[in-house]
Amino acid sequence: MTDYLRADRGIASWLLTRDHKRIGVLFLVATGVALLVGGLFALFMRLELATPEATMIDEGSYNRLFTLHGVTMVWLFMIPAIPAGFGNFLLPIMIGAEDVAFPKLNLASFHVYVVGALVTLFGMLIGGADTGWTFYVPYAAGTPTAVIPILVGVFVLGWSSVITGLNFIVTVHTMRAEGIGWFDMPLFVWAIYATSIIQVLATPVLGMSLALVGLDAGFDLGVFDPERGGDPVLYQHLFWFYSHPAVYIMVLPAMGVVTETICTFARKNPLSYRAIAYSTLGIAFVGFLAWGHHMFTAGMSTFDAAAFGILSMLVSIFSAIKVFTWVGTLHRGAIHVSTPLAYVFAFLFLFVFGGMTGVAVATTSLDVHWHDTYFVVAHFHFIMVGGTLTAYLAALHYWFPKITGRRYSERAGLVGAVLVFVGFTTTFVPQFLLGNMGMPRRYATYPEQFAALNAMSTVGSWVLGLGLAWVLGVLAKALVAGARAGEDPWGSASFEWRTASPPPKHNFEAPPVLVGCYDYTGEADGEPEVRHA
Amino acid sequence: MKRRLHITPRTLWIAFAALLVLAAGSWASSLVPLGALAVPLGLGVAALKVAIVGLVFMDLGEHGGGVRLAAVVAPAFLALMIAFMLGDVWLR
Amino acid sequence: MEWLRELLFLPPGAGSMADDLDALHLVVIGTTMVGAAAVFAVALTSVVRWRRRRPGQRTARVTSPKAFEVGVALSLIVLFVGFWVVGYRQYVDIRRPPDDALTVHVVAKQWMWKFVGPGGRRAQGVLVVPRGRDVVLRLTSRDVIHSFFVPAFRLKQDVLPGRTTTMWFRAERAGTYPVFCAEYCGLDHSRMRAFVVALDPPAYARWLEGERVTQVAGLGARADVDVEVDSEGGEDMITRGRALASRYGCFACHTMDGQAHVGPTWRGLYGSTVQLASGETRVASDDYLTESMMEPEAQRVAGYDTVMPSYRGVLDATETAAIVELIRSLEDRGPAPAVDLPPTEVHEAAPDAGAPATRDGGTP
Amino acid sequence: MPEAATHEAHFESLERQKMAARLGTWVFLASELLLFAGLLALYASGRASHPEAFRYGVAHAMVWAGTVNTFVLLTSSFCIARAVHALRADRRRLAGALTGLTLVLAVAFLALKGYEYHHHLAHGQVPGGRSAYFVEHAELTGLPAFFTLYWITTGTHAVHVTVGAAVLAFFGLSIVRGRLRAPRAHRLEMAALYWHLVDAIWIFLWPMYYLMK
Ligand code: HEA
Ligand code: HEA
Ligand code: HEC
Ligand code: CUA
Ligand SMILES: [Cu+2]
Repeated sequence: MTDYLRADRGIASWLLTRDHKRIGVLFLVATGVALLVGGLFALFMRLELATPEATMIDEGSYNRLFTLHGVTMVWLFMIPAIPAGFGNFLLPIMIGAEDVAFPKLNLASFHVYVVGALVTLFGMLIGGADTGWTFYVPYAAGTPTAVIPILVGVFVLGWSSVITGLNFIVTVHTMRAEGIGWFDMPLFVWAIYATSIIQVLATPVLGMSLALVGLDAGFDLGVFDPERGGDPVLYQHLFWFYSHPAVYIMVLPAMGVVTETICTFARKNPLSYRAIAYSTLGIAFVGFLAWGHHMFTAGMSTFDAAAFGILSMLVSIFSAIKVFTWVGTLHRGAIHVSTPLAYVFAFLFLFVFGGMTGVAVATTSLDVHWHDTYFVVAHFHFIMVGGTLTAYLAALHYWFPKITGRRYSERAGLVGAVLVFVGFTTTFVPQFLLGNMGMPRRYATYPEQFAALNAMSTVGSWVLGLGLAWVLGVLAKALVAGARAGEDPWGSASFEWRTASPPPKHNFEAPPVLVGCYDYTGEADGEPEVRHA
Repeated sequence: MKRRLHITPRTLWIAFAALLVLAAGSWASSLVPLGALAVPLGLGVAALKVAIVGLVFMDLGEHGGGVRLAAVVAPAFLALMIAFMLGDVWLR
Repeated sequence: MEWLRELLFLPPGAGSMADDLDALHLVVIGTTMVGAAAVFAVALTSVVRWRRRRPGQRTARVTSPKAFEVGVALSLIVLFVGFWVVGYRQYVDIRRPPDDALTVHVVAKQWMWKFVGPGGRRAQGVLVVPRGRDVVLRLTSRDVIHSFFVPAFRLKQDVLPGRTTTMWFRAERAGTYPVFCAEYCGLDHSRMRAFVVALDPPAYARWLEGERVTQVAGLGARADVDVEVDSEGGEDMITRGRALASRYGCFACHTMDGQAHVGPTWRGLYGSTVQLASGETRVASDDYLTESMMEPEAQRVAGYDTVMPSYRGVLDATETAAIVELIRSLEDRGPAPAVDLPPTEVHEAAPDAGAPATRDGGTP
Repeated sequence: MPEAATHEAHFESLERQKMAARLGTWVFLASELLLFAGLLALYASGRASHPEAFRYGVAHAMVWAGTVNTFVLLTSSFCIARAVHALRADRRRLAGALTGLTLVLAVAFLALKGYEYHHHLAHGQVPGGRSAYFVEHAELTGLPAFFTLYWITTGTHAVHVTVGAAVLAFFGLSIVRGRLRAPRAHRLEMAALYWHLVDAIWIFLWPMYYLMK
């Protein structure tokens, strides 16, 4: 049987495919382009911030840049990248299914994504919006820029996200191969499952909030206009009701990648399967109740501040449990450091730091100083770039042989990992300090005293950009000239490695035996040796 | 494996009648000034009606964990959203 | 403490809350650093200790004891909830202004800050306050959301259209401190800056008497901020308030002599407890009065009808401030002095009085 | 040791498809409910800060129209539930007729709602609060918010009614033409579930906008 890449030919066989693997690849390519575009926006922003005054880029353009950067990175890249890209490719294989539950819907979700992306792009081309990715009213309702097409674009992208999530939920519930119970699945599936729950329940709220902003902006309905009985703070509640859970849409899949990578390269079962599975669900559900921590200085009631403060602390515990479980998994393992694992180590450090600074800003009184300063910018880039982007790169390397059937150069891959890590820390560590000094975010110009740290950050962003370009080069070269990868180049026990690389069109040639995805004890059917750490 | 149906056409009729009675009651009660009672009464009866629609018309009792989870979690999050927003508006 | 601040690039603390907040800051960030470093260190040592020795090497199945998992989770809960307890208490202090503070009305609009201080002294781009005295800001916006941020005090408060928010501080040291707008508000958001000038009591008194702050604080040469002090200054807020109230027809329904008319009297209203139609009670604070003018229906006084129109969009913030000042002057204690002087305790003849230099806000 | 899983085409089975379709629909309904969540929460918050204006708005609603529409939707919900049972028992004529009745009721709902909208427009009760009506009621600062929310919420609901009716019309035709029979009754069931959700949301909108004075 031929593999899924060669099974059919022609552009149409890709764009109209119902094969979850091809749809996954389509999403990976599309989101990769989005990363490139969003990254270029970032590099221009950093260029402008190299000096205190507006030199190369004026204020108006800068304000558009950070808006488009945020919108592109969040909705075009990060939210679909791991779930709709890797999730689509791997989830059915990992549960021994032939495809997702609704293959046509799956394709529709990609088409909807493309439509949303095109509308957003159209908005960018006719001038872009300058509201920030948060679209706060009343500013967003009155901005002279092209906010409406961007709102419509994001609205459409949201539906793509809902459809993907719905499909995955149903797939996990109804398509598991016989013998794969809930606690026999690879943990990546749990991560995608929990992510899907958030996507399905939170995204519609975003859709409605953006629609309301659009009505305010386009038809002067004044839903949030205080003169007409509206209240702009209520918009913030609605927006963050989506956008806080959305940060877990961005990080849970990354956590799934980390679990898989660590287990494979340490050749070890996770220290506690259930701790990871349950904390994943815990994040998904409790994560819905922390949104108000973005509003501590917005004039919210002290009662809500107290509630959201403590709920943020509680949701953090789940992440910490995961971190300890990962580190514990290394214990008594047989660790081999390769590029994916190197990225995962970077993840561990940067995510813990970024997450703990999340706990710091969730400490109500401290956020009064940090809110809307570069400290927050550093916090979320530590998690989203240091955490999720790093895990995304780990995934790219880890599953590259499975998806393409080829191997990349290990040495060149490690060089890329080091470049990215160095570039990242040089870019974002200074931003914590800028935040402490009191530099507000979304500033096109700034007073002299912030100059040195900003210059450093700009230099760092070039190194980071270089690192990512290097990675792109390494993978591109491997794609055309890489050595053939066997079925299981890493010696992993997980299910996706039990079929050919690239997998055949229907995932498995012969009915496979799918049992023990983390079983690295001696013989597969010998009595496993159980010990306590 | 055939699913057993507990809901019969008769059950549907009974539920329908109950809905009509409740709706008529809601409407009648709105004719008298209720003061502070209007809100809890209006929403309470509505919740009761939705429960009937969910359990009988939508056959909720028959389904597996996934369906029930969806049916419970969404209203729960809606309620929490409203609670926290009121916790802001009332107490700020 | 000071060197730790330097290490973290925190500006010297000048506000009443800064020291407490920075102490918690250090604990939390210290924990963060130690935690992240520890996790990373354990991971790295594992790589060495448990490195793969043979290609086909297998491992034993290891699971964690339940007690260990529960223990870790519990101790983290204790740690995080500890942060929350301390942080939330400080937060409440930040949000609850003390009584008897000096009130300054702040109006934000794209892209400038305006201040109306005691005695109606108006200024743009510079907020002059006495050192050592509690100051309450009542902030409102004319257009979009802004945020009043003073890094040296570690404080910030969003400024909303159609609503008055409050924030308070006490400048502990005389000096000039930058103010930034921290909520994105459009094109010149990054240039919406100002200064808080905290003056020693004698200098503050001179300012009140009409001396220009540029002279008192030596701000003349600052180019990066639009400092403009309203020269007419000193207009009596109460007189202005009375003129406005009659111009806007308030006296058609309200009296100043204690008699109820279509609406309640203003005499003795300020600071009294008002019984609302909803059954609740409210203390007639500045906030309450402002809201009564902007949204009369939101808190209707028991025994009166909903006839009072809303004055939102009619009265601007300085006018509102003037009327509030008028009503305040009708408080039981009799008319308050137009100008509250700060307590004039003489401090160790601060060498930097008037023209202080701070790391990020000093005079160039 | 768990039994070895084998790769079979068992998920092809109709039973599994039914389960998938049913779960998928319910998850979708959950999603739809949260689409309305923001509007419901805005209503709650708006009513909390402008109780008088909101009560004034409710007191001046067209109660009879809302009430009739409530009964219309309740009846339609019953009809479609009964239709599903009929189709399961392969009583296609009955199922087709009941689906048709549901459609008629849906159109009646929309027509009445349209009449009501027309009435509001004629009285200046427009979304956005820019009309003489709101100048007359200037002392009720929350009134524009009330009417804007009313229009957006009931409008969104009406869009859902329309979509639901279109889906039902499609299945109704299939039944009449004999293409949808008992073994695939779950398809009609899915459309009916959606219709019940539309009904359930109205059950809440009715007291919110017509009764709770
Ligand atoms: C993937 C994205 C992501 C993730 C996962 C998180 C995770 C968290 N975030 Fe973050 N956040 C953002 C993205 C993210 N955030 C973004 C984009 C913004 C800005 C939005 C905007 O305004 O534009 C933001 C802003 C933001 C704010 C608002 C700041 C402000 O504007 O003033 C707050 C406040 O509480 C916060 C808190 C948290 C918390 C408590 C977590 C927790 O979930 C973190 C939990 C993790 C850990 C706690 C680490 C593990 C801990 C350990 C292993 C323990 C270590 C051991 C010891 C200490 C002994 N975040
Ligand atoms: C997923 C989210 C994400 C990611 C990955 C990034 C990545 C980066 N961000 Fe972004 N950022 C946000 C989300 C993200 N950001 C958000 C939400 C905001 C808030 C916006 C707002 O205020 O509204 C923000 C704001 C923000 C600011 C603050 C602007 C301001 O407040 O004024 C800055 C400033 O330095 C910045 C910088 C950067 C930099 C240097 C990167 C770098 O990491 C970028 C590096 C990437 C490249 C240089 C591209 C190179 C890529 C390739 C060569 C292709 C490789 C492809 C493959 C391997 C397939 N970002
Ligand atoms: C048409 C009559 C009318 C006019 C004009 C009017 N008010 Fe009122 N006002 C009332 C009534 C009646 C109440 C009490 C009911 C309520 O709170 O809404 C009231 C209440 C108040 C209160 C709260 C008093 C309390 O006891 O708590 C304030 C403050 C106030 N008005 C200020 C003003 C100001 C300032 C103006 C003019 C700019 C003004 N009013 C014009 C009728 C009026
Ligand atoms: Cu004003 Cu930003
Ligand atoms: Cu958050």
